[in-house]
Amino acid sequence: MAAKKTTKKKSTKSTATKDYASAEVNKQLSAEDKVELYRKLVRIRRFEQFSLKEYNGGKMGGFLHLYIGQEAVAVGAVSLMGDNDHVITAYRDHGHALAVGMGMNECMAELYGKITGCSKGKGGSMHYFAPDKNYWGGHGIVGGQTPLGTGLAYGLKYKGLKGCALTFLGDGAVNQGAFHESLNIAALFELPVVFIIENNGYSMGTSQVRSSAHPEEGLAARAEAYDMDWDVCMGENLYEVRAHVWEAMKRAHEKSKPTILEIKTYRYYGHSVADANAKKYRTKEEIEKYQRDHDPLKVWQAVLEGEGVLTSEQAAEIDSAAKEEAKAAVEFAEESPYPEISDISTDIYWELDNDTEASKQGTILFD
Amino acid sequence: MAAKKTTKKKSTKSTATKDYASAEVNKQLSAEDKVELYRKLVRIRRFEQFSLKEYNGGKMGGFLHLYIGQEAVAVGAVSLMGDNDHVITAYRDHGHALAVGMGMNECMAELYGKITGCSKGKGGSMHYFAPDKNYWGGHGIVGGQTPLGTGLAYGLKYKGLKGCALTFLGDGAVNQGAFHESLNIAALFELPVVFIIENNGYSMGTSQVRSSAHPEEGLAARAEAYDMDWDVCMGENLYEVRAHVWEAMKRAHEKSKPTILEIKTYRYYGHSVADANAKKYRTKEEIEKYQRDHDPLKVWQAVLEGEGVLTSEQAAEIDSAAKEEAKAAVEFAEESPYPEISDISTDIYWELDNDTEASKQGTILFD
Amino acid sequence: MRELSYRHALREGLDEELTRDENVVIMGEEVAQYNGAYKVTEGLWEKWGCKRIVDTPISEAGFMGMGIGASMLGIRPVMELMFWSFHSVAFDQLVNNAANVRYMSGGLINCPIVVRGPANGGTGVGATHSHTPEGLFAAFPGLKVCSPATPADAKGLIKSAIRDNDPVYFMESTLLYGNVGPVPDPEDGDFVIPLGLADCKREGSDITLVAHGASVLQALEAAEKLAEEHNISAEVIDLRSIRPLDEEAILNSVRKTHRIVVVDESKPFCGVSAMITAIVQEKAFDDLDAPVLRVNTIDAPAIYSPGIEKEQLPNARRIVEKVLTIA
Amino acid sequence: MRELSYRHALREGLDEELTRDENVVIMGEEVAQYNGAYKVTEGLWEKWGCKRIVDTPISEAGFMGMGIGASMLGIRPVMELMFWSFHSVAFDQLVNNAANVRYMSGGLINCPIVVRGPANGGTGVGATHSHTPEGLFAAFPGLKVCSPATPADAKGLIKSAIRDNDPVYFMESTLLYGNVGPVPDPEDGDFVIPLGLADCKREGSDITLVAHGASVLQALEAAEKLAEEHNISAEVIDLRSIRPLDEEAILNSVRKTHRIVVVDESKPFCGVSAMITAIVQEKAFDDLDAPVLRVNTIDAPAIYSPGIEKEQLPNARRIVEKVLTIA
Ligand SMILES: Cc1ncc(C[n+]2csc(CCOP(=O)(O)OP(=O)(O)O)c2C)c(N)n1
Ligand SMILES: Cc1ncc(C[n+]2csc(CCOP(=O)(O)OP(=O)(O)O)c2C)c(N)n1
Ligand SMILES: [Mg+2]
Ligand SMILES: [Mg+2]
Repeated sequence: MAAKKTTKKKSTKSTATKDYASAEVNKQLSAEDKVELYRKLVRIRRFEQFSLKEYNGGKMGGFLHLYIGQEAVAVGAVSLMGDNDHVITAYRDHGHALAVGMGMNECMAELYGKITGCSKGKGGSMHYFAPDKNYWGGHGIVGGQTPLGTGLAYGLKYKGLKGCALTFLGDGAVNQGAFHESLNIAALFELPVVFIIENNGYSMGTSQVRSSAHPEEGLAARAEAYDMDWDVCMGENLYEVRAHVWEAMKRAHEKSKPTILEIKTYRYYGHSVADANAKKYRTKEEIEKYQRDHDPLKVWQAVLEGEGVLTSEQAAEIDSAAKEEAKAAVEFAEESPYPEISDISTDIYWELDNDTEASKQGTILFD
Repeated sequence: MAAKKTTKKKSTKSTATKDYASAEVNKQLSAEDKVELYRKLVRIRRFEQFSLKEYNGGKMGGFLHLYIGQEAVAVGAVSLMGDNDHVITAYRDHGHALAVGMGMNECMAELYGKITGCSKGKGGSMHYFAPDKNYWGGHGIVGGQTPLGTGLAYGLKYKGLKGCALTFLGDGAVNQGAFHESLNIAALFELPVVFIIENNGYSMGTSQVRSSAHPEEGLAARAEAYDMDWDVCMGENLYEVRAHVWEAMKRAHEKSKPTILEIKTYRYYGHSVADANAKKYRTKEEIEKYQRDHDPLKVWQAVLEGEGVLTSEQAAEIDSAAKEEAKAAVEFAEESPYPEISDISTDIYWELDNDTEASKQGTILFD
Repeated sequence: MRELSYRHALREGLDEELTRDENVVIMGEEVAQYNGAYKVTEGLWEKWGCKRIVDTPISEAGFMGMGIGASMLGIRPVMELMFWSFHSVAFDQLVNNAANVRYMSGGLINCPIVVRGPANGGTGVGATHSHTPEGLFAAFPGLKVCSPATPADAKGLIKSAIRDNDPVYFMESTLLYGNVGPVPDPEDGDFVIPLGLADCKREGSDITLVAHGASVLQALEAAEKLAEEHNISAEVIDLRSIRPLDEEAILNSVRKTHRIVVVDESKPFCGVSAMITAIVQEKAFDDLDAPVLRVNTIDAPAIYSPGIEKEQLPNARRIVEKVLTIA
Repeated sequence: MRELSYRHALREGLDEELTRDENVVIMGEEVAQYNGAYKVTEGLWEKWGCKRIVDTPISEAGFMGMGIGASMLGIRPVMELMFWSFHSVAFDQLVNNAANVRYMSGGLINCPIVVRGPANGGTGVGATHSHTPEGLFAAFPGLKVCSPATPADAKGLIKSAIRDNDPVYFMESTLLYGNVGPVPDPEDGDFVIPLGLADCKREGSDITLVAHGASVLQALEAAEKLAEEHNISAEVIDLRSIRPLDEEAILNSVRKTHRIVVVDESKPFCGVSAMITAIVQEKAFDDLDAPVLRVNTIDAPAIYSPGIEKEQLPNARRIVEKVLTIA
């Protein structure tokens, strides 16, 4: 066989200088919409900063994986969702949760493990869910959510709904077998799923180059192996994120075809708050560079101020409101009660919780 | 980002018309070597035909996955192995076993489940092993052997030995997560492993096109996703198989780099003997075409007769000798005893079998 | 009553549920065009087509997770594992995503999935293909596990499993597929058997034998031998469902017989039999005239050899011998 | 005697074995440059370099299988699972390839691999990260499982595990890593503890408490309370190793105390406690004055809430309450 080049499936012929503001999907945004997006970014940032403080005050258990630095990815992608679009992600899930419209109270209370939390204190930081808002979590096992996202897409297609499943994962998660199995199935079955790799450069303390072999175009180009479309973009500017995500969503909606979209982003904090080494595997300068030049909040604020749709006063107001909201959420969480011991034993089986006929026979929970 | 083509990693610039006979590795073969290779092909074929007959006579349990039609792949690849080269495969493992030099007696007895079998009747058809011949099995879980092969390569590199691990799998196995994880690790760690996909067109009743999405160049081209070298060849002519496998082995030996090599081949029988549908998912004509025009034994016999190193009389003698050998193996197996009930409880723990100090404390096998 | 094979009874159950609910979809390797590796789904693809009967690649983690994800949206996938043994490559999806998503979401999500396929030794397929993971999965709260022994139970339970709104792991046996037995006629109404209800397959007064799946048949054979050769009257309780578990049925029998042997094809360590033992000795301590004994698969990976494989499994001879030590 | 933390003791054991045998190699996610997620391997990469201490991608099935394959060639990999909970994505490699390859090859191959990492709840990481799979793996013949509770045991057992020629699954606890206790000085000779040897951590005469891992500390705390508040003398047997299992140590204690409560962080269904119960009631039936009772994690996926998570786990209060029902 002669060595032949594959026809690359990369979808967007865009270059770095592309004027994303004038992308169709961005032109549709009203001034109000744009400010609303800013508010979302800020609310995520403030929510997490408050949660960090309380975590450090010993109010929470386990992990706290902060999304700070990556906000534009979730906000941009989620802002495109219609009624039949769904979203699922890994354990770094606060941003997506607030983006889909979950309340700070239920989210903060969940971190505290209170019964008023979105998962009644049973899931914690890694396990936020809001199926009523098409948000399917929040999953702790690296890569484990990717078949579920594929399944959401399967369900949509089965029901004949024109939607898609935005399935987020990290750059370290691409090396889980379940993800690859999902890719093959999604391509083979032509499922409307958009795999969004939030490439923040690290999986815990491991830089991307130390964890993945991949084509020089990056992780998304692994899609070639499944003859699948792929794309790469930067994650700091909402216009850019929206433009690229929308391309992929259109492909899902219109052709029922999957995409891998890699979005380059950065996290400012450690992997989890308990990551004492956060500053060992990367330089202080690297972090500062991102905070200074690539911060999604700053970038968007500058864009909107440039467009004249936001003043710095308004921005400050939005910021104080977000702080107030976060502070109130902390109070709400503080004041809420923990689950009772008896609550340990509910939410295990639907049939039991609903006291149906099917739950009447035999012992189902054991001593 | 501009849409850029990857530099393809396909290794051999060969075309279908390439004169494989004059490949360096084939020129080195003496007439004797060539006849010996023929003998290996024939012995596999006859061994399996005899085992099929006995299987149909109810002498064996479970599965019998025949390799008939694919013989040139194992024989060609294994013929290149030096002292530090190792081989591992899936459950369709008789061909590789005889190719590495296992005896028909121990192999036939294993099918019968006799204590004289290569695995003492404990492994059966899917689980032949001969570590003394660098043969690490025979593995029943689809794809499950691929990390093991990666580990053999790891061990070789760790010990500073210039060898490689020939790791065989089927075309259906490429969609197991463990294989993909192995690929990334092999590429990232630069391990001397050659993944050989024996593409016989079907995984059970599923044609390759129904199980895998892949680049148009085929399954091996999935290697691109890991920036790994890859190659494709036909599996009916030993010269071709040897030439391509040797390229990959050299890459492993000299550069400690992995390869995916896809070898196109065909199985004449059903997936396993118990595959009643063997002729439903493909036409009789398709099978006959392969048997007529692409049979590895016929092809090699014609090559050798053409070269004047084998006469049809010699070929017939080799064939009768192989039949005799297989017949004797059946007798050996018939006459051998089954394991005793007490044999069920050995070969579980090394320490116990060797009655070491480490095995003296506590209960390790339970009632 | 008409007689059906276990395989046929299962298929009839699947077919009825496919008819009843358009969200039921059958998926797995070779279930459609090939008619199923063990022919349980034979004819269903022809009848229902590609939407309802779906062949998957050999990607158990991927397609199992896909089924779970789809079930969260209200699809009701019935996933075939060609062998339950292949759970090992889909384990995370099976024990984390399916079992925990309801809990971790505080009850917001449920996962009405059925995973079914054969789980048994005894067919000469060796250690990797002969796992019996009933106890392994029943150990995870959030999951339900059942394992029918007869055609009627197979049909009645699969229908319940599909209607259940929790994940149900349904373990069959290749050794039972061909067995024939009475199954109620669909004309006589919808035939379902609730999960969690054991069935007394044979009444007796001297000793209780508890079993599930193919072991029920071994227990019944042993009971006959005990009656004929030793004048011992054994009661055979077929659990049918491991979780939920019909503790009362077991305990009531023990309160009558005062002796019990648990027959279980799992390995001795931490299997279903260990659990039943723990329950019985705790809840019927004063009723027991002898320790609870167990007959399990001999503690080793499954041996291939057709010559002695059956000896490794619980069989009537070993059950009788065990009973005779206490009765 | 000098005192070391559990973490430090483990590290010292690893370091000594790295020194003793050049085929010992440590692998896992973040074990090298990051010094280990829980710092067990801190400093080892700096000391031993990239060949002996190896960071892997997040590909548990892949790298675990790689370790198994390498072990067949005589390498002695010590694989870290950042959490034992992540066994779920490597399950096939762990229970088929490692556990069965010796058997299926009729004894031709052995697999001297150690898999280690924390396996415990109680740290607010929820259902997917709080699995305690001691019983799950001990159920597979071919595997060995141990679970040390003290720094000395951790060191002595990890060294034995590495020297063992069979696969040993070594389950630690994040809650114990910081605990400090006496560990013999290397100057005083090579310190190893054989697998399969239980340790009586507290002598007593009225009741036996059996536990392993972090639960040993709960049992000891309960024993103190029982002594102080109820005048009950509890003996605490620390299993240390689950398979091989020191049955004699348990049975001897029960023959003395006639009562036993098994404390086990697994779920109640089919866990280690069920197995111990089955053994004790069978082998010490006549010695028992009461049923074998168990204190397990409350039967639900692990709850996150830091407010009540500890209530779900076995704790001294629940142990005392259970003991009081029979003593
Ligand atoms: C199967 C599995 N292995 C390991 C872990 C531990 N772990 C949690 S997050 C993480 C790093 C993931 O990195 P990446 O995918 O890049 O996501 P990011 O944290 O950067 O968002 C690891 C190793 C896990 N949760 N699941
Ligand atoms: C994990 C797993 N899933 C399913 C099977 C059942 N199975 C055995 S072989 C096979 C088909 C494999 O096809 P392929 O990889 O092409 O190899 P071939 O049989 O053609 O040699 C299947 C589905 C298995 N053994 N392991
Ligand atoms: Mg990352
Ligand atoms: Mg094939």
